[in-house]
Amino acid sequence: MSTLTLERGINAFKAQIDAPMASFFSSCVSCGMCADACLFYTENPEPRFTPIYKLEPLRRVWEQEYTLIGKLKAKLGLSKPVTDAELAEWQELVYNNCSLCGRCTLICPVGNDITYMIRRMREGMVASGHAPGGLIGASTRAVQIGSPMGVKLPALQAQVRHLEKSSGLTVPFDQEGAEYLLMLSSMEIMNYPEYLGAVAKILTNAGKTWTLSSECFEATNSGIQIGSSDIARELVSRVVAAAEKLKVKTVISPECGHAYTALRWEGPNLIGRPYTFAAKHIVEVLDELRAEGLLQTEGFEESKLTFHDPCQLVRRGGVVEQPRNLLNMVAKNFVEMADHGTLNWCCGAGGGVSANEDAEEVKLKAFQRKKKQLDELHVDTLVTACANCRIQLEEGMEVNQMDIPVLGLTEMIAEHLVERKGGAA
Amino acid sequence: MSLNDIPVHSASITTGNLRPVLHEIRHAFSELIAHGTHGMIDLHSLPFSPQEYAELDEFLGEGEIDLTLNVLGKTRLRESGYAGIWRVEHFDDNDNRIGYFIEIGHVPEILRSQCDDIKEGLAAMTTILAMEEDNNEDAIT
Amino acid sequence: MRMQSPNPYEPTLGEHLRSQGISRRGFLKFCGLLASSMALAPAMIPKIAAALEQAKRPSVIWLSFQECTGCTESLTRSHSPSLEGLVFDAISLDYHHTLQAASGDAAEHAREEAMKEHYGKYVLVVDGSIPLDNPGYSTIAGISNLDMLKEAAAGAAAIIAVGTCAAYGGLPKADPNPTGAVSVSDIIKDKPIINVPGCPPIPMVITGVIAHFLTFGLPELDSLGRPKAFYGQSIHDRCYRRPFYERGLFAETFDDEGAKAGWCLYKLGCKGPVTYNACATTKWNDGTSFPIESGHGCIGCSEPNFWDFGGFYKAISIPTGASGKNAVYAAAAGIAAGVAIGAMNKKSKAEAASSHQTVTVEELNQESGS
Amino acid sequence: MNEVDFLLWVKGSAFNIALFIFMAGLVLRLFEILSLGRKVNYAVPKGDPMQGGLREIFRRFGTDKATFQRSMITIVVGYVFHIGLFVVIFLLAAHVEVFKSVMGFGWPNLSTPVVDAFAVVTMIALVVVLIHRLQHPVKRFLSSPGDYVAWAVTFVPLLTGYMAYHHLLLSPQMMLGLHILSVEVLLIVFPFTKLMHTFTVFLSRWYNGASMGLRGVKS
Repeated sequence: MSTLTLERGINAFKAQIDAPMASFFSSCVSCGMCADACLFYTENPEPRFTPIYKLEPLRRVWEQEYTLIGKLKAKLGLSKPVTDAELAEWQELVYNNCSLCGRCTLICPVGNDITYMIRRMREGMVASGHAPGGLIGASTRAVQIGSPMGVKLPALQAQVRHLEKSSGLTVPFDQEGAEYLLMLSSMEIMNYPEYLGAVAKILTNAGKTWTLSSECFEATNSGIQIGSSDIARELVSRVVAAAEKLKVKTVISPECGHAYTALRWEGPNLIGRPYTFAAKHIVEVLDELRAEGLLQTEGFEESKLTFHDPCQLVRRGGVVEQPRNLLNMVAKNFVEMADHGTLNWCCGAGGGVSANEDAEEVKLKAFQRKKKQLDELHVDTLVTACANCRIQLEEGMEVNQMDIPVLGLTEMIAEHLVERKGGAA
Repeated sequence: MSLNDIPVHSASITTGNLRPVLHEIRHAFSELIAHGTHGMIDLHSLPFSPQEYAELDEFLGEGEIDLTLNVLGKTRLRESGYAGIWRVEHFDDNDNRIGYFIEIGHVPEILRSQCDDIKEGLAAMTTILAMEEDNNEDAIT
Repeated sequence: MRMQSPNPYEPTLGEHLRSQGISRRGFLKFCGLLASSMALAPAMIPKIAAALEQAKRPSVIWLSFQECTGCTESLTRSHSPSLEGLVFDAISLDYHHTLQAASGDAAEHAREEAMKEHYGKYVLVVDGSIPLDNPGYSTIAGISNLDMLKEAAAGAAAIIAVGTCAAYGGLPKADPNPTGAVSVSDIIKDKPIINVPGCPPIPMVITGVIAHFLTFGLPELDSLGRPKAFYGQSIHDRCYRRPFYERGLFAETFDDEGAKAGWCLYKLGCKGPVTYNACATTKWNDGTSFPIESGHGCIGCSEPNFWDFGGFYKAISIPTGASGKNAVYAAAAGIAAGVAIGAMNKKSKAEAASSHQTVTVEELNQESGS
Repeated sequence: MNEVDFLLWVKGSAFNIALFIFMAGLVLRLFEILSLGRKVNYAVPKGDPMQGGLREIFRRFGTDKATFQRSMITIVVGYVFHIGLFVVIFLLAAHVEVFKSVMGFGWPNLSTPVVDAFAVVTMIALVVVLIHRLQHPVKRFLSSPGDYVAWAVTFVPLLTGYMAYHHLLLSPQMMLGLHILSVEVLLIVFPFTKLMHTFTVFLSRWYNGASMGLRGVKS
């Protein structure tokens, strides 16, 4: 059986390097501003956690393989090839200390998309066998079981039965021709089952047809996090197959950041063709319903609350206004953090950090950034639209003995929903 | 047509050298009073615009004395409006100005009779007087 | 100028001038003007007077090689009795084949005699460059310039290289230098050489150098062998148009408004900023003006290689040679090399992509398990 | 070789060689970068990549307030020396003449003392930049010899140009020669060092902006 080797890793680097990356590496002037943009540096200020430095092995491969001067240097023995030991050393930087949040990409004065490069670099890290165990486990479960957390269909079915009984709603499975295919994340099934109820209530009330798929309910994609297109392709293909089999118009990505990136942006490129359906985040769908007048609310949250923007939604997804539109429907005392929207700071656990046991300590350090933001505001409630963020935020609050409940946006909207007459078709 | 007939347009400009020179003159002036030092400033080797030459002239003004010497071509000595400050202009045979100095002293150096000339004059006068007296004696006898 | 045969009693310069009917007052005027011409402070005038009074009239041998006689013209055209004339009168010019009355063998004889008589004491003045490619390019009385220079230099107290040709090679040395012309200092290494460059040099400067040599000996020289008193500052430094340069006001053509207003001529190729000479203060034509006053930029004639300085009408900062075309050729070469290296990169990347083996979870676990 | 020979050499063949390497290197490097290509993107765009690219090219000249406060020295001093370099390189009369001779067209110049003042400010800013680089833990850590080479080849032409103009240390001819030579060194190393960011910065911003535009991210 084949094994993962340094050679395969370097080969993956070579295959991944493209014109934008060559331009980015050529443009970097070592100004260090990306360090100040990165919470893994600001909360743990060791120079090696500077975002651009995390790419150093990839940069060297680029220089040695794709530049005249680099080839010359290598011939003259002025530069050394990247070693397996170096990649092993870099695993900590590329996985534990990067949540692919894209803040460095936004701040970089020369316009380098560092996040994009780290995502690409992980391809080589995986191929050379330098991916963290936690992500390997999650990927393995995702491929073999269908869920990174090992959630199987019966568990979901049990949830659904419980929900139907308690709410009187119908949760359809495998309904061909439905408008929406609702995808879930295992985190929601296990930690926040109320999400499914909230969406069921809103969609049904809006008179939309929707369905779950018994063949594929998992929207998260460990392949994206570990950085293996091969695994990511396998996982996203299942969603595409389910959606196309049921001939839905739209696939709804759950309240999860990277699932949106995987489904919305990487998916078509992984399968090498455009989808036959649209892919939207639940917040986008809710905002569309709001605009169409199919989503109306009553009453307001009394508490002072703020919204934590999931990085993949704002910086990597362009979903900034929608959650605010929704929040303003139900909150009178909504305040923004100093850095919000595209400038928001990551919770500290995205991009595979939450699934990476090696990053346990680091991610709590990184949470300090969010703590500082929250301490400035003195809010009663924190709302977000990503289950992964939500887990990290709750854990961080608990460790830091902060007493601020974290709510999902969809659930909050569902609580204030006004029943439409003749809504339930 | 002579050179002066050619119309020359020159924008009014300043080299910035005028002020320092005026201060240099004032300094030499005070040195003359304090220590009796004779001062001399060579204007020819300084880049001056025509306008600045005119401004300098205007600043110094005219005094009582305007002498012309006939020494290797003309030399013109003019006391300025300030007693003790002299303009000394040297000309060649074709009346081209070949030297321009400001002298600060009781009289310009060149006006003084030179010591060697005075000595030589004394010697000459002595000889002539002696010769005349010899002749007179010869006449008497 | 007087050609005179060696005299057993050598009068001092002061005595000589007085014998010419010049009073002490005249002498003082002369010294004042000399100080001004040597760019010395007026305070130096008494010292000059004292030194000149005591100086001996030196024997001067003037050799003319590959030259145009412009330097001699420059000197002799100055109106007499000018200061220059006075200084020139103060020397004993024993050989100058353009000016002397004697000709043929008699002239050469005078030279040989003066060299013998004043061996080790005479001043050798040279104008013109020396051809090295073929001695036949320039000869005097059948003697090559090179041989004559070497012979005359051997007994000289000092050499004054008058004009840019003698000082740096000048016009004969201009590209492609068909005669293999060189300067005096390229040949003579063991004698003090004072370069008095200019094409021609300012007459006042030639005599000023001679006067300095007579009064205070060898003047202080710059790195190009020129007396600092005359060549210490650039034309640009003493130019009356300098304020326009500072204000960034330049004539763009010889007939535009800027030119009429007397703006700086830098863009029209003025070499003033890199040319060292006394033109801006000493001026030409008996102090009438210097080229920039006439509306033409300095051509840099007192600098080595001024003929090859990239064109009289090109600003100094402009590179010589066809730069624009060069850039186009370079871009073409870049494209050719770029296409080649781009193809290599593409191939290399395609190979990497095709040799990619799909990563499986089995592999992942095997690796992490090991 | 006397100083005039030296000056003629730097203005003549040396300049031609340097310009050749610079131009050829520049084109070569751009080919090197662009030849690596980009994959077709099959994701349905939310916005216009072209618009996003153009927007980011300009937007990144500015920054948000918090980032500005965090990286104040880098940004302020960086701006000062970049503007200074622009003024000194492109607006000194002597330099305009060089561009005119190479490219065939020129543009108006600033007065010399103004450019001179910019040169002084730029040099001070560059020294501050260097000290900051040596003292700032991240910058020092990130800096490779190439970063210092890029600094040096930028600083030396400024210094020699300033000294030539003010007749400091050496004769102005020698200094002018050294100044032009230092610029030639700059030209030669330019395409192969970090200095290349002068051009690729727009490419990088465009690529990044295009990606943002595609995703509908408005910053």
